[in-house]
Amino acid sequence: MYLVPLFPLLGAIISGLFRNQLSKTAAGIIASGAIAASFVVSFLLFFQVKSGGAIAVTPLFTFIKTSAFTIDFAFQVDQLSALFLLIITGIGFLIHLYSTAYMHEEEPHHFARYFSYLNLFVFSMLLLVMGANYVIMFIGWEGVGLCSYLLIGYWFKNTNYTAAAKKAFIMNRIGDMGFLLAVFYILQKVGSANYATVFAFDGFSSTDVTTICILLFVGAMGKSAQLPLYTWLPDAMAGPTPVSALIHAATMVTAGIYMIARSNVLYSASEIAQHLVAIVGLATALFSATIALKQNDIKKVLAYSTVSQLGYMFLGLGVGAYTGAVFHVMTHAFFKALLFLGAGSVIHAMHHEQDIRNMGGLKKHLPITHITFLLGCIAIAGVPPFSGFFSKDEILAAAYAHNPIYWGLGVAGAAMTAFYMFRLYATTFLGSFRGTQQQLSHLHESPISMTLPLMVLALLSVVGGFLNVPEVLHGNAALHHFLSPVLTSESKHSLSHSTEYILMGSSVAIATLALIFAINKFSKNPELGEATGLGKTLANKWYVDEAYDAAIVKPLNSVSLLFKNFVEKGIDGLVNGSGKLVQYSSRQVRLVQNGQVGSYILYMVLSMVILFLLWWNQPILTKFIQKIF
Amino acid sequence: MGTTQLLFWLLSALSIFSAMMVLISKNPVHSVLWLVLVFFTISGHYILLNAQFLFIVNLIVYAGAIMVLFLFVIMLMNLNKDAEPQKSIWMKLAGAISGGSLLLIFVSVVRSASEMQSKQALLKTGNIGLIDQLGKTLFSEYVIPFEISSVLFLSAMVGAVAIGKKH
Amino acid sequence: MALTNRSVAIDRSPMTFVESLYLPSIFKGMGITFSHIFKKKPTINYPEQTRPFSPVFRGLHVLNRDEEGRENCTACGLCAVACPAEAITMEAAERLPGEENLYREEKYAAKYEINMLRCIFCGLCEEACPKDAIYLSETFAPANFARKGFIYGKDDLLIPNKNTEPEAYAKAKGLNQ
Amino acid sequence: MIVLAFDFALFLEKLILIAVVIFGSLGVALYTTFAERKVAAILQDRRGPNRAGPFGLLQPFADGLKLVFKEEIIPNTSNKTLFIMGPGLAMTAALMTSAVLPWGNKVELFDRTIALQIADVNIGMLYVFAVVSMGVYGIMIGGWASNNKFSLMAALRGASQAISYELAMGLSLIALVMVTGSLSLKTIVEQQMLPGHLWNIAYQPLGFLLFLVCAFAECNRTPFDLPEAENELNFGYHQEYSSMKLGFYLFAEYVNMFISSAIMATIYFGGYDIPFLDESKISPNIAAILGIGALMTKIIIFIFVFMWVRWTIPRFRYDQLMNLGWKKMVPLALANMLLTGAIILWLQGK
Amino acid sequence: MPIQYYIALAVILFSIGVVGVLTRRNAIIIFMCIELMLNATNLLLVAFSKMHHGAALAADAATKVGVEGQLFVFFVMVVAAAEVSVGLAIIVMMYRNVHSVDINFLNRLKN
Repeated sequence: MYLVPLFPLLGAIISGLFRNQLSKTAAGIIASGAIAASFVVSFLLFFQVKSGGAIAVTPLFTFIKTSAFTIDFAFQVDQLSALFLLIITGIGFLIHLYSTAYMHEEEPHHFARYFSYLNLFVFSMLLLVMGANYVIMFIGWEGVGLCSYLLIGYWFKNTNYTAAAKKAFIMNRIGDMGFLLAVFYILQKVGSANYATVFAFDGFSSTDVTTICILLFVGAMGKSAQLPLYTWLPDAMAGPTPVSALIHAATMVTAGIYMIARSNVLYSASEIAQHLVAIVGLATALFSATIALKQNDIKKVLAYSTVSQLGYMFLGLGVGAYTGAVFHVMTHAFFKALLFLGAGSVIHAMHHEQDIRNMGGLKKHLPITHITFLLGCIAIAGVPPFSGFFSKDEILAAAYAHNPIYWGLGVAGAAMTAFYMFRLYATTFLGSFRGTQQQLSHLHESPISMTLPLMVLALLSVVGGFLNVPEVLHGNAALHHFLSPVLTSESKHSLSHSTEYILMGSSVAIATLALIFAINKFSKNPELGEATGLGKTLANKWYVDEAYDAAIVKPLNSVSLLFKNFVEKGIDGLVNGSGKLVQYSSRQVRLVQNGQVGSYILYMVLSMVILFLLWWNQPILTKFIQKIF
Repeated sequence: MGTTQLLFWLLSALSIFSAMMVLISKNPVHSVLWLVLVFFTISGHYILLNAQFLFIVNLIVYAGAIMVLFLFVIMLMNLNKDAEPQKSIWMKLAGAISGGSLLLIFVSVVRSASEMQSKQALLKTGNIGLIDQLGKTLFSEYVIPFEISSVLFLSAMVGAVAIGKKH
Repeated sequence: MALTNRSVAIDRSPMTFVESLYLPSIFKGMGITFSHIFKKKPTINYPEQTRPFSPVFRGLHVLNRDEEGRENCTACGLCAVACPAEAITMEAAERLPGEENLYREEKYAAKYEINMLRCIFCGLCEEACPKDAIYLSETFAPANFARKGFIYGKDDLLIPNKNTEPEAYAKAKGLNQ
Repeated sequence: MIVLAFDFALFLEKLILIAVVIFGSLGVALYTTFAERKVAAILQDRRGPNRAGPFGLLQPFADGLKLVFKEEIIPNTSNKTLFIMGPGLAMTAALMTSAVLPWGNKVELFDRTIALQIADVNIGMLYVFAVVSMGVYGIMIGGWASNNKFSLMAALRGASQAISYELAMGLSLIALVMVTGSLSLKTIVEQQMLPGHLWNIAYQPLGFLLFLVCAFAECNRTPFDLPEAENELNFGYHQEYSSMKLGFYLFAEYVNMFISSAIMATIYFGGYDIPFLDESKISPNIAAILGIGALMTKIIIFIFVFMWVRWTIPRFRYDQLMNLGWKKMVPLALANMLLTGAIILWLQGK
Repeated sequence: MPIQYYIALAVILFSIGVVGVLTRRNAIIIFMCIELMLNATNLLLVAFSKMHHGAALAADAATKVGVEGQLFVFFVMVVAAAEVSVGLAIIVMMYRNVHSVDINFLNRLKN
C-alpha cells in the first residue's frame, strides 16, 4: 500500500537531485514511470477494495506522540480513497505523458525540475488521499499547496507568474488556517485525529460539530477556490498548461471535496454547515459562470469553468449528495483535464498564444485536438449520454429535492456553462483563422504523446458517466453502491421517477438551447470587441480583484503606513532612548568581555565557587533568590 | 594493607604528580608525555576496578590515538621552544587560587555527603567491566546511542578534514 | 630517431584494481628471489680460495736473482726512464770486493724504490730492463695503514735467495700452491 | 610492615618466565640480525657473514660489541631526557607484547603446573593492539628529540604510517575475533587444537593477508620502511643516534618482527599446535617442548618470509603507501569483516 | 576501597585540570587539561559504577547493575576523540593564520 506514494516520492527525489545529470528522456521516463507504477498498484488496490470491501488502515510508524494523543503515520485505503487514487494516478500519468512533449522546449535541468515537482505533487496528493487521519491529510494538503506554488511559479523569471504563485500560496494559507484550527479542535475534543475514532466519537455538541465543519469548510474554500477565496485559481493559469490540467482542474482543487466527502458524517450532523456549503457552492457556481461568459483567454475560461464546476460539487455536498459530488469530481477530472490538455495542445500549436480572439478555424489544422475538445465540451455541457450529464444531473436532482430554488439556479448555471464552453469552442475551432500569417504557417497537430492522453481522456469523458447511471434510467448506480460503505450519511432523495424525467429533460433542453445559441453566435462572426456595461463588468471578473485590492490591500497598506510613522516617531524614540542607555551601560560592562578565553573561564570558575558557597549557606541563597524575583 | 591498596596509593600519587607535571612543564612535548603517564595511571586504576575493557580502550584511544595526535600537532608546529607565551603572574595567581578554592569546595561537598561515607567501590571482583558483559549491553540496549555516536564521529572526521584543508 | 630496436613504449595507463593491489607482481617477484636460493653462488671464500690469474696478469714487482742467488739489477736506470708514472727511483753503488756472491755486475742498486700508489702496472719497466732484473709477479699490493707503506723498498721487492732461504723463495714463486 | 599477600612461588615462576621470554626474544632478535644478513646473501647468491665463529655464528655478538664500544654521541641541541628515552620506549613497547602470548601449553615441574604464558588475560588481543599503538611513541620521541628536521619528518611519517595501518590491522583482527568468539590468545590457540577444527588461516585467508601486510608496515619493514628510508631521509628517525641507542632502535625492529611473527603463528597458524599429533597422548612436558618447537618453527618461517619480502620488493612511495593503507587495506578489511559476519550469521541460522 | 578515595582523587585531578586551563595560554595545553578533566570524570564514573555494582552484588550474583556507568565512559571517550579531532584541526588552522597558539590572540571573532 505504501508503494503507491513511494514511487512518486522516489521519482521526485531522483529527478530532483540528478536534474543536472539526467537527459530529458531519462527524466520523462523516470517521472512517468513512477506514476505508471503507482497507477498499477492503485489499480490492484482498487480491485482489492472492490472485492474485499473492508476498510484497511495500515500504520507505518508513530508520527507524533504526546501524553494527550498519539498520531500514527497511517494509510487508509477504502472505497473513497481507492477511487481518488485511480483518478490521481491515472490522470496524473496521462498528464506526465503529455508533459514530456509539451515541455520539450525547456532546458534539461528545468525539465527535470518540472517533473520532480510534478511527482512531488502526486506524492503529496496521494498522501492527502491515503492518510488515515486529519494530520496526514494536512501534510498532504500543505504538500500539494507547496507544489502548486512551485509549479505556478515554474517560469520564475517572469515576475507576474511568481506573483500569481505567491497569491495562490497566500490564499491557500487563509484556508489552511481554518483547516488547522479544525484539526486542533478535533484533537482537543477527541484526542485523536483518526477518521474512524473521530466519526465514531459521540461527545460532540452540535456547536462543536458546526464549528469543526465550518472551519474545515474554510480550508476547503481555500483549496477548492470557492467564494470568496477563489481568485487565486484563475491566476494560477500562469503555470504550464499540463499543471493547470492536473492540479488546478483534476486533482488538487478537488481536495476540498474529498475532505468534506470524507467528513460526511460530521457534515450530516450539522445542518447549518450543510446550508453554508450549499449556498457558497451555488453562489460560486453562478458567479464564476458569469465571469467565464466574457473571458477571452482560453485558459481563463477553463479556469472559471473549473471554479464553477467546483461550486456544483459543493452544492452536491451541501445537499447531501456525496456520491454525486464525488462522481462529478471524477467526470470533471476527465473532461476538464481533457479540455485543459486540448487547450494546451492549441496553445502549443499557436506558439503560446492564449487569446481566443486571435484563433478560429483551427478545426482543419488540429483534427484530433478538435474532436477531443468538442467531446469535452459536450461532456461538460451536460448533454446525454456524455459523462457530465449523469454527474451534474445527479447533483441537480438532489438539489431539487432539497430546495427547488437551488435547482433553478443550478440549471441557470448549467446553461451558462454550455454557453461559454461552446463560445470557447466555436471561437477557437470554427470560423476562419484570425491570427498572424506566421502562426498560421506553423500550425500543426501535436505529437502522439500529447494526443494520446487527449484521446484516452476523451474516451473516458464520453463513457465515464456510465459508471453511475441512476436507477431512474435503469442503471445500477454502481458508484453509489461502491461508495456507500464510506459515505454512510448520504441523504436519499425521494423524487418520483416522473419528476426526475422532467428535471432531466428541462435541464438538458436549457443547456442544449444555450449550446446552439452559442454556436450560432460565435461560429461565423464572433463579436469580440470591447465589452460594455454588464459585459465589461463580467469581463473584468466583477471587479473582484480590484475590490479586494480596495477593501483589503489598500487599507492595510495605509494603516501600515500610519503605524510606521507612529512607530518611527513615538515608540522608536522610546526604544532608541532605552537602547542608548543600554548601549552606554554595556559599553562600561563590555570591558569585562575582553575576548580572552582565560578570563571567561576564570569568571566561570569563580561564579561556580560562589554558587557552591551560597548553596552551602542556603538561607542566604534563598533570600537572594527571593530578592531577585 | 594488601597489594591492592599499595597499588592504589602508588597509582594515585603517580597520577597526581604527573598531572601536576603536565601543568608545570614548560615544554609542550613534556606536557604531552606527562599526560600520557596520567592516562596510564588512570588505566591502572581501571585494572584495579576490574574494568578491563575500559583499561584497554583508555590506552588505545587516549594514549594511543589522542595523545599521538597532540604530539603530531605540537611537533609539526615546532612548539618545542620555551618561548611559549606566559600569562602575567597575577593572572596565574588568580587562576591557581580560584582553582584551589574550587578544589576546596569540592572536597567539602564530598565530606559533607554523609551517605557516601560508608560506600565502598568494589575492587578486583565483579564482572561488569569484562568485555562480553559490556558488549552485550552495548549492542542490545545501547545500539542506537552507539550508532549515533558513530555518526558523530564520522561527522567530526569530515569536519576535521574540512577545517584542516588548505584553502 | 631510434638508435636501437630495443626501445619499448612505456605503458602509462592507470593501474587496474588487481594491479593496484600489487599482489600478483609481488608473488612473481618473490618467486624469482626464492629461486635464487638454489642457484650456485658466484662468490668464493677469498683468502682461503683464490681464482687463477690470467696469463697476462701484471701484479707486484719482483727484483730477480740469477742461478747463484746474485742480484741481476745493475742500477742502469732504464726502468725508471721507461716508467710513465715515474714511480721508480734508485741509487746506484759500486760493488766492493768480496761482494761478488751478492751482485752479478760490478754496479748494483743500493736503493731501489717503487711507489705502488703511483705505479700503474703497465709492465714497461719489465720491457725496458736489459738484465731481466725486474718482473711483474701475480700478487696484489696488500692494504696498508699509511701512504709510506706503499713505497716499496728493495727488501720488499727483492725475491728471496733460492739457495739460502728455499722456503721463502718457493713461496714467493707461488710454487707451493 | 607491609605484608604483601601473594604467592611467592607464583611470583618467582612468573619472574623466571618473564626473564626467559624477554631474553629469549632478545636472543632470537640477535640471531635474526644475523639471519637477515645470511638470507639477504643467499637470496642474492652471496655467502653472507661467515668469519666470526663457525659459519659466522658469533657475528651478532661481534656486532653487538661493536655497537657497545662505539662512541656515544648525543647532539648538543637535542632534548637529552627524551633522546635517551626514545630507544628505551621503542624497546619496551616491542617486548611488552610477549606478555600475553602463549609460548606453549603447560609443563609440570617441582609438583607445579606452570603455564607457559606470562598472563592469560581475556582481552589479550586488545592488549596486543594497545601495545602496538604505544610503539609509535618511541619513534616520535626519538625523532623529535634529535632536533633534526629529517629525523622529525621521518618520525612523523613513521607515526602516521603506523596509525594508518593499525586501522586495517584492527579490522582484520575483528573479523578473526568474530570467528573465534574470544579475545584470549590462549583460548584461540586451544580452539585451533581441537580435533576437527582447522587453523584460523583456513577461515580467514584474506584477514591473514591483510594482517601480514599490516604487520610489515607496523614493523617498518620493507616495502613499508619509509621511516628509515636511507636514501631519501638520511637514515630516518634514528639518524642522530649512535652506539647502543641506535642498537636499541635496530634491535627493537627485530624484536617487533619476532613478536609479530609469533602473533601471526599464534592466531592464524595454531600457535604451539603440532598438526596431525594428538598432544594428549604424550606426556605433557614433552608435548610442551614439542609445542614450543612447533611455535618456533612457525615463527622462523614467518621471519624468513619477512626477510624474503624485504629482499624482493622495493620500497613504496609515500603516497602509494597511504593509498594502499586507506583505499585498499581498510575497505578490504571492512569487506572481510562484513563477509565473515554474514557467513557466521548464515551458519547460525542454518 | 572507600569510594571517598576515588572521589578525592578524581576531584584533585579535575581541579588540576581547571587550574591548568586558567593559568596557561597555550591552546594545546588548555586542550590537554580539558582531556585531563574528562579523564577524572571517567575515573569517577567507573568508581561509582563499581560502587553500585558492589551494592547490588550482595543481593543478586548475576546482576548487571552499574554496567551503564562504564558504557557511559565509553561514550565519553568517543566524544572526546571526536572533540580532539575537530579541536586540533581548529588549532592548526589558527596556527596557520596567526602563527601562534596563544589563546589571547583570539580575542575577537572577526577575521
